[in-house]
Amino acid sequence: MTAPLDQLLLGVTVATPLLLALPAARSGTGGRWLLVLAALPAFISSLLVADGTTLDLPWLLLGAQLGLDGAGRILLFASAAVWLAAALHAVTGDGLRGVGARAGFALAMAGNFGVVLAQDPAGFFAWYALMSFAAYLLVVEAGDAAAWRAGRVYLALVVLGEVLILSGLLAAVQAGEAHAASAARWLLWIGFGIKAGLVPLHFGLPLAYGVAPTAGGTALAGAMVNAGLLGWLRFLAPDGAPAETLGLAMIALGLAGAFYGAGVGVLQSSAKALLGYSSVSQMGLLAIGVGAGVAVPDAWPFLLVVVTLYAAHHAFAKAALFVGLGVVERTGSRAAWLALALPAVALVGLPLTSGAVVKSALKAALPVLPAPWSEALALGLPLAAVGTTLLMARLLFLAAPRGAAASPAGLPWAAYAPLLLAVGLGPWWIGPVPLPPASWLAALWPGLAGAAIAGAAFAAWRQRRWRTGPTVSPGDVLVPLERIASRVWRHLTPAPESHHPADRAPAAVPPPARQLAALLARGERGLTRWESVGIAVVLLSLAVAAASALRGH
Amino acid sequence: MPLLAELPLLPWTVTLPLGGAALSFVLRARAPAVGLAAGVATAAVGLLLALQVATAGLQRHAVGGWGAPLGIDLAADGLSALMVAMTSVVGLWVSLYAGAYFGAGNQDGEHQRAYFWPLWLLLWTALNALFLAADSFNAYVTLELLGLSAVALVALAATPAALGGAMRYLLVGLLGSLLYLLGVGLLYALAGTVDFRLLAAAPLAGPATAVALGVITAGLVLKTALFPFHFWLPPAHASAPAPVSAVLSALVVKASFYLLLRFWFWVLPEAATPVTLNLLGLLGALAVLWGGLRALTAERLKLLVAYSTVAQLGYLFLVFPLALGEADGFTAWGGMTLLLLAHATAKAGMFLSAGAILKGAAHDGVSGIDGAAQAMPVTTFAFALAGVSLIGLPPTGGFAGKWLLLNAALATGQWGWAAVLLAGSLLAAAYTVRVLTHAFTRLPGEPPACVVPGRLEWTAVALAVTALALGLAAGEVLELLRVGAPVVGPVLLEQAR
Amino acid sequence: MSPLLTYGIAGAGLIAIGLYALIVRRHLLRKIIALNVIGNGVFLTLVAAAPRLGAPDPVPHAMVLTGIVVAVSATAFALALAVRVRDATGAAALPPPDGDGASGPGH
Amino acid sequence: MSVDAWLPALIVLSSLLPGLLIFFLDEERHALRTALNLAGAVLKTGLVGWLIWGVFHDHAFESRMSLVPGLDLVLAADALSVLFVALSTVLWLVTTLYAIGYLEGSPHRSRFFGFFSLCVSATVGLALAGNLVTFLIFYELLTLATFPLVAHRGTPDAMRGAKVYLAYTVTGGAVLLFAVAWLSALAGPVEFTAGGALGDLAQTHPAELTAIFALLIAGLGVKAALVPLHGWLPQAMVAPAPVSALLHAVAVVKAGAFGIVRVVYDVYGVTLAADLGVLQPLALLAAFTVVYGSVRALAQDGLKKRLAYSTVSQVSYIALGTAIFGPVASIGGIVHLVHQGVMKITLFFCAGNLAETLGIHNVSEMRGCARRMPLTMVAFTVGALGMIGVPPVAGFVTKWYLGAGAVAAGADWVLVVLAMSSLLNAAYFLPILYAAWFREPVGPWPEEHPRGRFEAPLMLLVPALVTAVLSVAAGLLAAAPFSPLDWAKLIAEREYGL
Amino acid sequence: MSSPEDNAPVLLRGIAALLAAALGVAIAGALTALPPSSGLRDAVTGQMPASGVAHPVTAVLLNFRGYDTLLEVAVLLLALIATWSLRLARPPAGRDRPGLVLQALVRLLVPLFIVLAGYLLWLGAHAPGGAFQAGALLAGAGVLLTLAEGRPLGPLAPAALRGLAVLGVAVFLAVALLALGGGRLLEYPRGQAGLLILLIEAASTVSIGLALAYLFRGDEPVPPERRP
Repeated sequence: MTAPLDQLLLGVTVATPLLLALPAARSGTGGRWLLVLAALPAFISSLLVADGTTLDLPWLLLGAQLGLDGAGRILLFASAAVWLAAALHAVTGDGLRGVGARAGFALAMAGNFGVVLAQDPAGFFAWYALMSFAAYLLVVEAGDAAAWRAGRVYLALVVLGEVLILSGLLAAVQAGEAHAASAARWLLWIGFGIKAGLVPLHFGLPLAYGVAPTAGGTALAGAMVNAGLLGWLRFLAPDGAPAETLGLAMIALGLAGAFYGAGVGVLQSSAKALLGYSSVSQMGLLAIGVGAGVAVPDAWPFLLVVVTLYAAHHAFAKAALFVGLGVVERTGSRAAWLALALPAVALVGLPLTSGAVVKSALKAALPVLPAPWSEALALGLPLAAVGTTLLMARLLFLAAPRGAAASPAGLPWAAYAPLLLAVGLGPWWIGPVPLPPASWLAALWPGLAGAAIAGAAFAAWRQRRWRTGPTVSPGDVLVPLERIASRVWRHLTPAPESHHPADRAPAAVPPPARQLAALLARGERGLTRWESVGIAVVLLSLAVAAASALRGH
Repeated sequence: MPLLAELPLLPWTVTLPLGGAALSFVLRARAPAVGLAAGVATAAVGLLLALQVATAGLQRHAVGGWGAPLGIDLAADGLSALMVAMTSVVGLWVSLYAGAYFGAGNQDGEHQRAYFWPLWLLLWTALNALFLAADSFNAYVTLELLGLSAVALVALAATPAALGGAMRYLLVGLLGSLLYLLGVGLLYALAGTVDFRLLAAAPLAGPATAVALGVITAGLVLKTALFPFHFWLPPAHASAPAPVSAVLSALVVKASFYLLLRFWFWVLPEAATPVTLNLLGLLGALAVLWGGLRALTAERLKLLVAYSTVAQLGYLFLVFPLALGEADGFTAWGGMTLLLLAHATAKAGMFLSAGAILKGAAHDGVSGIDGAAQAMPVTTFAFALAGVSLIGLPPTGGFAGKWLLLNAALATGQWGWAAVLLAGSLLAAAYTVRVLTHAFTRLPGEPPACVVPGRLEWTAVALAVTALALGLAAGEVLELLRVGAPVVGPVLLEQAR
Repeated sequence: MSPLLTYGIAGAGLIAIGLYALIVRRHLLRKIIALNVIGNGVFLTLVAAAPRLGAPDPVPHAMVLTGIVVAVSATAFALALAVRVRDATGAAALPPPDGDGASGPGH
Repeated sequence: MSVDAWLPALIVLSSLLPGLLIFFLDEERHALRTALNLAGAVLKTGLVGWLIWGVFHDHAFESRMSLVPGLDLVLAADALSVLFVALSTVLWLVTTLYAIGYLEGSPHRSRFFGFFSLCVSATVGLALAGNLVTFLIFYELLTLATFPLVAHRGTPDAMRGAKVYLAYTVTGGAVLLFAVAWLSALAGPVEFTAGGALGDLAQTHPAELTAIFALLIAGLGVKAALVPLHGWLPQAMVAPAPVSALLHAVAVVKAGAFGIVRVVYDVYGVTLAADLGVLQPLALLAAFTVVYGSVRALAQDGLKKRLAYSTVSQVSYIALGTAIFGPVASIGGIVHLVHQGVMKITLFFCAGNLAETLGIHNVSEMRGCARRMPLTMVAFTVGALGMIGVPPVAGFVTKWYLGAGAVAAGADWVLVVLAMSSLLNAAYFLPILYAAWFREPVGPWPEEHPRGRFEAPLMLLVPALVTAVLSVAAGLLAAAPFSPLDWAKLIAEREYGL
Repeated sequence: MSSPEDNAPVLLRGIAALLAAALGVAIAGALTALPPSSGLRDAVTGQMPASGVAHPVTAVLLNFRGYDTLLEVAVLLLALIATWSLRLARPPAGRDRPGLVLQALVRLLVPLFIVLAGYLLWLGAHAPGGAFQAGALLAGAGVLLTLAEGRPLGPLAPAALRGLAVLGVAVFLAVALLALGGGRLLEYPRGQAGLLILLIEAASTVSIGLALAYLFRGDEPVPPERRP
């Protein structure tokens, strides 16, 4: 059922960004058009390629296979769109100025598409690694101290993640062994969790988002986060083995992430870092969905769809927010700022937004969970939504344009507008999910509550009740960790060493050797006395004679 | 090859060098030319003889036509053929070397040149005569001829050290041969013959036999410089002129060892007891360790090489416990022989290269050869290659020999000797490297120019390469060795499963 | 006790005496003399050991004659060498054997 | 096919003879020497190509020559030897090019290239060795041929390094000799045979066999730099860059590892080894070495020293894979013979280029050097990522099979080892890349440096790039026919009789 | 010339004495235990007619075991060469002219010695005597001359001197090799044994006498300009 044309498209999808990486990097800022071009095939194939199309590349790596399935199509569509938008936005003059950044952008794009399409573990891992390492170039694009720090942290997390994932995959490919299978899942959960902002390994996200210029940040926040999620979907799928503990653990940490991200995010002073924290909390919600599917295998198929859609929704919303932020920063236009509200409410999940649809779907799936959990979640999700509302409010507050900036060259809305459109049309393309009035209320109150709290806070601020709120530096838990790490590092790594031979004088003959020589010489003197030798001669002749004479008898 | 079988090579191997000696003594001005010619001829005949034995089996020549016991016979079995071949090869290269070594011009050089050739050819005569002697008393005469010529050659260096070494060497040699003669006399009184073959056939027993074996062993071991009787060897070998040192270490000490083998393995094998065999083996082991350690710590290059000879001779004595007692003694026997031949060629090469290096060196200390690898790469290469064979690294003859000895030791469960073999290898490696590190040390400034004639370099290389080739031709050597061998058995033992 | 045996025992005695002197005495001349004593002892033993039935066996006599000539030659050379050593080292005794320690232009 | 009986010998001779000829060339005969070198290398490559084809079609290549009755010098070609031969041949060709460029105008080139060729001949010889004794012979030859290369510079440092090197290797050689002799005394001449050559000996002499195995591994472990026998490797760093490259990638270290593979698979047979219970200790030792080497590498500032310790760790992957019972792990170990070779040689080439062009010897001096020498650093980056195990570079394939095999064999702890080593690799390689690519240079580069133009001279640059490409290709096309991985699978099949 | 430090420590001397004595006793014991035998006497007497001489010892020395004697002559030659190679310092030549008595004695004795030597040589064929005894006598004459005039022979060219020294070996070797041409080394042709032996002995006598005489003198006479 796989048409050659579809297969070709799949191949082109990943090949284009790879091949365009070098030209895009070398050919100046004009190369950013090539990046737009690079994302197109993915977009097209996400629309055209038939389900179940597979492209076998038996000679590649360990025998690679690319393919497109339902979940893959949705995520490919979302990622392709986000990458496209990011590239377009860059074209309008914001970001991707450096050679490295452009190369990284293209390669990360290729990796991202590859991850979505890869159907074999080794291939998946390879694409995943390509994406992660290439993204480093986007993180450090700014090139200032903060960027380098973020880059270092990001890289450390990437390596850690890669190692965990590789170990997990290796354990997983030997699915025959039960002991391996369960170990594999835990490893994979954490490994992919690092990219999916799993608390407490989440601090890479806010840090990276905070320093990455708009285009790169958009790609990170909108597209690449989902790679982690996809990892979960691909490798944690129930296979008969009981995995309830894991599932519940995922739910627990997911919930924690949802609140933690909101809580710490509110205390951020940088809008982009705040977006990072919102991603942490959103991915927490997604983790809850996946966890539920892992814990209750029967619910998996439905949850798979829900989670995938949620991820797509989140991708668009986040991307829109990021790009919007960029636009507001550069143009200082109030319209752009107001427009931010749309993706914001979508994230909150007010009715008539994609958010509402996916969230209600998620809620609908949760009762399958065992006793305490379903209730806890029934209570927890709305509260999380409140947190989200606060986050978004704080975001709008931080993003509010202070005075007009220089109007930029190019068309600043080129990427922003389509994204807004996509977010707005979200509910319709996701599919008209009937929202009973009850759930209207359920969908509404967290937003209202949050808005109320936010309004109160804002009012207090206006009346100079308090100037600046308490803030947490992006990457909260990281700070102590970093201190420890740097100490260990200093301990392990050497002080620069000079290689002048003069510094290391050649070792003289060790005294032991001298002593040995003296000892031997003394012995030799004794041995070489004529007397001793003569006596020895006589002795020997007598000994031999005696021995053979005795034998004679 | 019927023709080859007919040739009376045995007498010629003895008479050619003797005539050469006389001639080179008379025609002093032409001594080098005459000597070299005689040397080449002798070497050729010697190698032909080996070929003859290999193809036609045992050779025997009744001098005067009387035949034993009344007359004296010359005889060649595998072992003696190999010994003569060894003498021929070493002798040939040493002759070529010596032709260029004893410089004309200064008076000492002239003098040495004039006397080296007759003495060296007499030594060669003695060696061939001894290896081919089928008659124990005749062997005594050759032993004396050998000892005196060797001493005279050492004294040729004329330095106080050399003269002292020569004197010591002479006294030891005379004592040794007198003890040997006493033993021969006793055996004659018992058996009424001095012919090795007839002695072996005769029923020898009783105290006279015991005493005879005792004094013969003591005398020959003394001449072979087995630990602790080695005290005369290092000073003599280290202070002699380089070609002489080469001959002494390579050949002369082997002669008395060869006689020792004749008596223990052919004449009186039944007189051997586990005690005596292990005693000899033990002394050999001590020699290996002691000589190695001394070489490791020696200050002078040639003294280092001389002590390495002491160590290498020790290996040979392992043949007594490993071969004489055993049912299948041939493995150890072959190993010993290969080691003996390999040491002869390698050690000769080592002494020749050392002599060549020291000719240009500031002093004769080991550190005196710093930078030699730059100035004389070829010679350094020769020294290194010889060292490799002494260490016993493959594919040299030293390796083949050690391998067989090791195999014999392990297969017969005599672990101690195996350990000794390895320890000896490590020590040899250590002192070889000690020299090479100095040779490779780069001197500041321009690399010194090579000061010695090329012949000094190439002859050394040739000998070292021979030692290497020996490892590849080990099969042929062992085949030849089987001719009239006193022990039987497969080449390689296998422990009974 | 046949006369031959007395010769033999005398020979054995000479050998013992010579050995003792060779071991104990340090002067080169004495060592050389000691060697000659040993040699004579050996020759005596040979002749005595040879035949013990009827007329003498000429072979040992011939051997001893050869041995004597060899001994004469060796002694002559040994004496010359001893003189040379004395001239070179100033003492008619064996110099200590371990001439170790780098010295002078080599070879 | 009578040529089959000659091919292995010819392959050895194709580098031996040029080597011997080169010894006797004057320093000035540059062109002739180069011609000889390259002719030998190319000829050998051709012959090896033929060999591969033949072995794949189950030809029996065997050259046999009797040293001593019952002691034969056997050169034979099986899948495993072909793998190693191909590796050393290709890398020799590249390294020769590199060395020609590297030693331009330096003294004693004839000596150098002579021993260089001998070194390769010895490597190829022990790769083709058909029995234990032949292996031993070439193993020792290798020791001898490399000593002058390490000592080449003749400086006190070099001499000390060479001394240490020889002290270790000769001792190891002696132990090996002892073990081999003992084994031969037990079992007679030991011919390498897939699945083991000892037959029923295990029933009669289990204790001896265990002891011999320990001795064999000890002897081989010296060259394979198994902790605690690794001390010589960092010392030998004083050698010129091409030598280090060859030592680490192909010749010495690899010879030891290859020997371990041979002993486990073709002497004892992996099943027998497992029954004797000797594999587990070996695996533990190798694992410890892997981690230890990485930790020590972290503490080195000298670039070559860091690379040396990384070799210590990387080479033990081979022993590790060999010591895990099961085809998958074996594939991982065997294929790493090749992968580590190409990756590590790339790194050393680059280190040499940096030292030659910019005079950089220490990690701490590498800031911004990538801007100065981008191509070199690209190659270096590829090698480094490969060492970390980042796909699609070859190292990833190794780790994949090692881990999978370990899990399959129920040795999950190996996964932990792999994880730790990967983390450590990243810890000591990524900072280098970071500094090289993203940091500003500390000072101006030595423009007056004789070769300081833009990049390293082509003769030095091209080999590095070639090997870099090879290491990517080896990973990227791992599943393609005739890839190292494919070949390793073939070997494993034959060893396990699958 | 015996000085206190001429002896080894007492302990060593004791041990040495003990062991030497033990060895002597062992040898004596071995001799007493020898079984009776007639050695090779009968073989020699059986072959005497073919030996070409009448005296058994001479027969053994120069025929049956002539090869030993060849080497032995070589040893003597070697001793001469070796001694010369040492380049001994000349004994102080400044001695005053020998007294009249000595001169007369020399004039009287030297010719007599030479005649006696010839007689001994001829006698050797059938009675104790022969080349060595004759040579010894010649050497005695040489010694006398040395004492009287500082050198055994008159102004003889060094080369000629060396020629005479090797004469014995040369002739012996020549005969041996001629025989080898016919059959075996030193296998005298039928009937000519006596003559050849005499020839050999004559040549050897000269060489032996010269060798012994010059061994007594110590150094090699060399033309004054080569003197160190």
